[in-house]
Amino acid sequence: MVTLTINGQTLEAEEGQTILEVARRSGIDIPTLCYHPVLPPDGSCRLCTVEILSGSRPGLQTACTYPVEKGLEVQTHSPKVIEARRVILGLLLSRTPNVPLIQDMAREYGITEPPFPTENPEEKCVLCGRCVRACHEMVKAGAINFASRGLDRRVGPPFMEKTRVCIGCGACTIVCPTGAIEIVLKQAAEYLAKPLGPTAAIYVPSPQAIPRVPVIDTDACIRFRQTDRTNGEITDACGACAIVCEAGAVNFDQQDEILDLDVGAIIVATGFERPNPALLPQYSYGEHPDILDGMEFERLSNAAGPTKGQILTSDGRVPKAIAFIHCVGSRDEHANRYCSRVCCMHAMKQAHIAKERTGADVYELYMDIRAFGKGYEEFYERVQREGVIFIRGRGAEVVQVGGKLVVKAEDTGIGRPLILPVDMVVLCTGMNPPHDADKIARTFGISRSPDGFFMEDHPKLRPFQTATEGVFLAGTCQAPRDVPDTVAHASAAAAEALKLLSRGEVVISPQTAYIPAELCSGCRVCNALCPYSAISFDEERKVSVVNEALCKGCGTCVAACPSGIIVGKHFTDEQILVQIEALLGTPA
Amino acid sequence: MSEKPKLKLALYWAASCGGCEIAVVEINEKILELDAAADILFWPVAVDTKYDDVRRMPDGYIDVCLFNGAVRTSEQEEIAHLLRCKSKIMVAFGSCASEGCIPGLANLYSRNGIFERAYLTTPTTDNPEKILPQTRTPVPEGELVLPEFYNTVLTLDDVVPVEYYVPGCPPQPHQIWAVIEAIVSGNLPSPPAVVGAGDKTCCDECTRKKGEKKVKRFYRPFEIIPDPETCLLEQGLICMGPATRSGCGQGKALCVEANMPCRGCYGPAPNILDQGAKMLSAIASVIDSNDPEEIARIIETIPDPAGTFYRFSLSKSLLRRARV
Amino acid sequence: MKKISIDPITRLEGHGRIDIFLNEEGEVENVYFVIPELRGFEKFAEGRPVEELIRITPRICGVCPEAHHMAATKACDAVYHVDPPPTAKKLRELFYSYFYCSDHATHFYILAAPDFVLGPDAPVAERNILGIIHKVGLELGGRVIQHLAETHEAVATLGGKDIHPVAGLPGGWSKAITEEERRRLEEIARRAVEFGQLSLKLFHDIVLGNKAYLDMILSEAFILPTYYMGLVDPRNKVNFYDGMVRVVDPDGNEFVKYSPAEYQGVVAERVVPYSYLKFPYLKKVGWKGLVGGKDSGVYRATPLSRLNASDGMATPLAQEEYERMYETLTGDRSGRKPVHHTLATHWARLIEMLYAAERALELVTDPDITDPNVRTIPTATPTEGVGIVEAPRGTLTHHYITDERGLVRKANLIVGTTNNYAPIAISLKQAAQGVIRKGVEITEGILNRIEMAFRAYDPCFACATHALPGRMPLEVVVHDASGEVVARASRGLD
Amino acid sequence: MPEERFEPRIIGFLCNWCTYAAADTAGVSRMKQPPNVDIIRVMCSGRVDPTFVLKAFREGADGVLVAGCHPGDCHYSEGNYKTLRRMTLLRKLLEQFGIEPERLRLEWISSAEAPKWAQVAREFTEQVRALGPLNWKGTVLAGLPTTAEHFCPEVSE
Repeated sequence: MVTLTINGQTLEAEEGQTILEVARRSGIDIPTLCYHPVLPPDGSCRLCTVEILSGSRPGLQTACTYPVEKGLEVQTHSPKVIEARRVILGLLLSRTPNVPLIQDMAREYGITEPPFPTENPEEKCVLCGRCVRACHEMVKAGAINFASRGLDRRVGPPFMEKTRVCIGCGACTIVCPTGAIEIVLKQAAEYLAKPLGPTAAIYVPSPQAIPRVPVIDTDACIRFRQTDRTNGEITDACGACAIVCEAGAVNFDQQDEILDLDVGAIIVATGFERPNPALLPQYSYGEHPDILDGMEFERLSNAAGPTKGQILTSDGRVPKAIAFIHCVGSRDEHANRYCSRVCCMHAMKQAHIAKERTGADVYELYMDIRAFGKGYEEFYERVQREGVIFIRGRGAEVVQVGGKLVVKAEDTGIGRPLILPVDMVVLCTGMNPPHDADKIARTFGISRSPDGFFMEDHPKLRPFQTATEGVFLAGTCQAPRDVPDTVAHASAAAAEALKLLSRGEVVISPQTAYIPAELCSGCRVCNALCPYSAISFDEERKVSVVNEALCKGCGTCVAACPSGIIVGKHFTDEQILVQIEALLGTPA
Repeated sequence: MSEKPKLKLALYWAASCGGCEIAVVEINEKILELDAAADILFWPVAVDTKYDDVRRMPDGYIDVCLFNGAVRTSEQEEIAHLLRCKSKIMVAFGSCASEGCIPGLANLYSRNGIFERAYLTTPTTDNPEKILPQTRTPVPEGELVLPEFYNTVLTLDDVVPVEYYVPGCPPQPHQIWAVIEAIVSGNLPSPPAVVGAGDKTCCDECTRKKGEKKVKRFYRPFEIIPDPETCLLEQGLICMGPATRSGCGQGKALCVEANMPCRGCYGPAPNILDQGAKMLSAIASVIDSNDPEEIARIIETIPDPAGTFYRFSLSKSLLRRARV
Repeated sequence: MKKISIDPITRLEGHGRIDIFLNEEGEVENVYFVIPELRGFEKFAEGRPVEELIRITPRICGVCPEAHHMAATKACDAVYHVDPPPTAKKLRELFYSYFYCSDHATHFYILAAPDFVLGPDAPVAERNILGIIHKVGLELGGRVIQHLAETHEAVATLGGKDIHPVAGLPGGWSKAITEEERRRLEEIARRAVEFGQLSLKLFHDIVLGNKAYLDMILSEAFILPTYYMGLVDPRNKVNFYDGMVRVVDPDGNEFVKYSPAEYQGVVAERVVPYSYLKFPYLKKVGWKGLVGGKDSGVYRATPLSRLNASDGMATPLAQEEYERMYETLTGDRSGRKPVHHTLATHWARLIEMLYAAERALELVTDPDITDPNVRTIPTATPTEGVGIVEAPRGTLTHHYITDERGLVRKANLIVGTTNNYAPIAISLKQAAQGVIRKGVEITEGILNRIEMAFRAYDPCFACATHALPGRMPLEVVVHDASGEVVARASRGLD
Repeated sequence: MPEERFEPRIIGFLCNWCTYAAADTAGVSRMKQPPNVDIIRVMCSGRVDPTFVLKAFREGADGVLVAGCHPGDCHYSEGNYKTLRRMTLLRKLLEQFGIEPERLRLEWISSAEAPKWAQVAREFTEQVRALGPLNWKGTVLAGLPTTAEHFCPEVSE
């Protein structure tokens, strides 16, 4: 701890802090330009000049670079200081007469006109060097630097030409105080243009995310991109988020982990997958930014979304007409034959929101409305009352006419084709089983029904149990269902799992294999055959032994036993042989 | 034993190689005990007795008839019937009488095929007029006859009821003696039953170290020099031991002791219906692959399933013979 | 007219039948020797992996399975073009020598001896091994049984099993022997040599010492000049396991000497409709029917034939006895060969037994015999091979043709007894003509004399027909001119 | 009188979890399938002992169908692979016995594939019909004694 006084005020500071930091912390204003909290101080713009009354280096010094010392006495607004700043701001204003930030700062010091002749009125760069430091110190790309001297001094890539060294991270544009740098890299531009996607390389997945912690998009994050493109040579690029995070919660070293857990029951809740509407070309998804799917509309209408919940078209207008097309990819022989069960209701909810917030004409193009849940039918009626227009007839096609969207459909009510010009189209896509469901099924030894979702043991009586003991299904991995149904289904699965665990014992099927020890010759043919390692070899008695608790009764060992002594309970050789005789004994 | 009337014994062979008789002779010095304990009424191999004597015996006069050899001709079938009716107890003695043994392999072919090979197409055959043996042949002096040669090799119990079976090719002398003692002392189990053999499989007697079995390819006996301590099957040699009844060795499996895989001469293990099918199942099960192509490749290394898995038991197998 | 052969009861009368037809004068018009069995091994060998025939073909005959085992093993060496390590060959021959010791003893003591020791006219009930034991006394009987037991033990030690051995493999022998086993085997070999000498002494005392028998041996009825076949080593000495096959004509001159692969050029087999067995003969001479002599292709392959076809025995004691036999039978010291006395076959058999014992002793005391290297892994593509050994009952030929995977496409087998089918038939006719005369009552003894001619060959029709059954009991049926059966005798043979 | 059409007898060994369920569904959904296939249910195709197949042929089956879950989908994770190995080897054996390997068919039919089951049943029936009768008992074993009778041959002196 050292004690110093600023403007006569005695302050405590820590070794190594700068005068600027201490002053800012105590609410004492010192103007800065080239200073940036995540960049090393440079003192190049000299705007933070203060007067040192007593200290190791008396006189005018830059506060951003001057470390505190015992008994230091500082004046931040002494006449000398004011005079110095006026000179600096005068020069800056003369260089960049039309940059609002500079104009404002100058005005504070009573300068309204550039005191010196201006070379180039369009100049925006004040040569503060923040961008250069960002590119070097943070991004560690070293793509830009100062070139030339004196009046010709400027910032840019070598020879002012495109450079591969630049990774288009955009860090320079972020740190530039005067907006002097523009990103022209295509990919970056797209990245920034994406309306509904994440807005930074580090973000909270969704406003309702639990736990509510940000994640780093390693494809966008400067640090990870640098690590990748330099094959791990540069691993400490940027880290700005870590510098500003006072909790020190940012951890770049987190890795995917594979954990081995011994469990007594497994609940498979691997959920569903969003269908890709682009696979149904008639809806032109992906060809126009205002053709959304349900999820995207959800994001758009979300208060925490990019538009703060305002429903706007991609060019920022309030839509005058919105069409919701039901059953996209569901109840469709070219996609999924099944009904996804949730779309009708979420379409109506979204229509309700759209109507409420935009007052636009909202159309629902449906085949049948399936409002089967508690209060659903009532909600259906309410939305109708609110003036949402329900047209019975599948949305056949979405086309662009002169940049405007047109939905073609048939109104089966009046039996006429229909053409709706709209500003926004929402495709009510349903639910697909995960594309890798087969892998999951194999992992847990469960099977899948024709629709691709996991198969329950019995459609009515064992709707969340599977054929594999101790493995249960919860939610949309078994079939499309909405939230309440999912909660019910999952709770039941959880309860069943708990039942299994609390009982501490399992009921096994009676079809197990049994080896009469007195007959076994110990050839060990069966040993390696059991997928459940239920067969062990008793070295003492030289016989193979079946652990009936592990045995699932497939009978593979029974069929393999060369001495024919393994008994497959309830499927014995005798039982099967007499079946054969009986079947073939009777005349055809 | 001398008090009670001496046991009346008969031995006969049908379609057999004679090994069973030699095996009986190999009880060596015990042959004298046998002589003391039993009157051998009929044993064409070693004792002079005329068929007439047998023919004149009252039915059931013989206490025990040890009948070896399969039934391949009309003549053998008739002898079987005669001895059956003269004997209280009929014993299928040896692999041929019990399961058809190696002669049963002929069931993979037809009588015609055998005749053609034997009398027409063997390289040294001299048969310009394409003569085949006939059941009746007129000669200047009269007529000569041959018994009918069946198309299929039958086992004894195919043609007459049998009380006991003594497996083995041949039955091992120590087992033969055990059976004779059982007969003499009247300690036979209730028929029908297998006597003179173990009630497990060869693996039970085999002294080799056995582990889990996973086979990547099978070898023929001359292709490798097997480790003398380890189970032959684990080394890729097809060994019939696991599906074969124990009893050949006294505490060791004879062939395996000589580093050669078992071929199954003691017949099907006690609890199985079809020795070949069971061994096939076991062999296939230990193939170490799940890939159809590789499985097919591995199975290519088993050149002769029928002749290997049914080496001794074809006549008693489920299919009994091939369709030709 | 009642036909013997179709009456189911009389058909029970046996597996081999001699039909003797008499003419009006009551003299022998013709004799037929019928083998009612067939085995078909040649057929069901097809499709089998060729090396399995080493374990399959022994089931042709349980009396001499070792012979088939060995012939098959050698044929497989040839099929795979592989040469076994020296020790493997020695083990094979050692194994084979012990087998000869037991097989020849079995025949002499259990089958032949009753005729000589007890006499052809002894009561039927006693004419068997037990009878012998009663006659010669338990002491000798015990020696016989011990000899058989020990030689079987030796065969089992070397071959894995004694009946139907398993140790043969293309390129070697599955099992080396330990020093401990060797010591036991040497002991057995030494006793076998003594037993061989003992047996010859017995033969001299009881048979040659008995004028009646000697006359029978020398009598016309039992003399048949034919060609003779036998396996010989490079020095033309008798060898059972390996060498060239040598055939001499009735005058004792070498007719042909061939290697196994050449057998097809030498031997052919004639098919007749009344028997399941074929008649082999010498191709170059040709088939002249059932007659002996230089112009007929009929040859014999018996112990006597082997001696006739050779220039002597490879071991000292056997060589001594060999010279003695020819001196005795030809009446001069020149050792003139061959001799045609069928019954001398028994003598020759005992000489061979002694040789086998001596040979076993040589091999079992060979320093390399316990060498563990007994396998050569075949690498060549299998094709075709012939294996020839001397089975006790004659030259044994196995011939296999395989595909490139070593599965048998064709097999041909010419086995010991088959070689002698024709000569046996001839000998029987001779004997019949010799003993059956008009007005002479046909007694069991008379018929037995006919069988003695037959028995000299130690025929094993299990082998001969590669058919089963093994031992063949013989039935002699005498028909008069009208076809009526005037006499019948039957007995089991081994 | 017109030649009667040959109706093959086929035994099907079906695994409980996949093919049996499929066949069940096929029945419930009234799918068209021939009556020639008689079904025997086993818990897993791995339970099918080659003995059963041979027994079926011996007792008169003209064809045998073994069906289970798709590879990798076995309810018991690996049983069907054992079946694959066994049936491959068994086909080779059948050939040696003069039985066309096509008479033994192995199929993977999941519980979801009821239509496939019906189709396989139809196909296989036609395939076996084309192969013609096997009728092992009636042809190959015809005339062979099955149960030994005890009688004494009449003795003539």
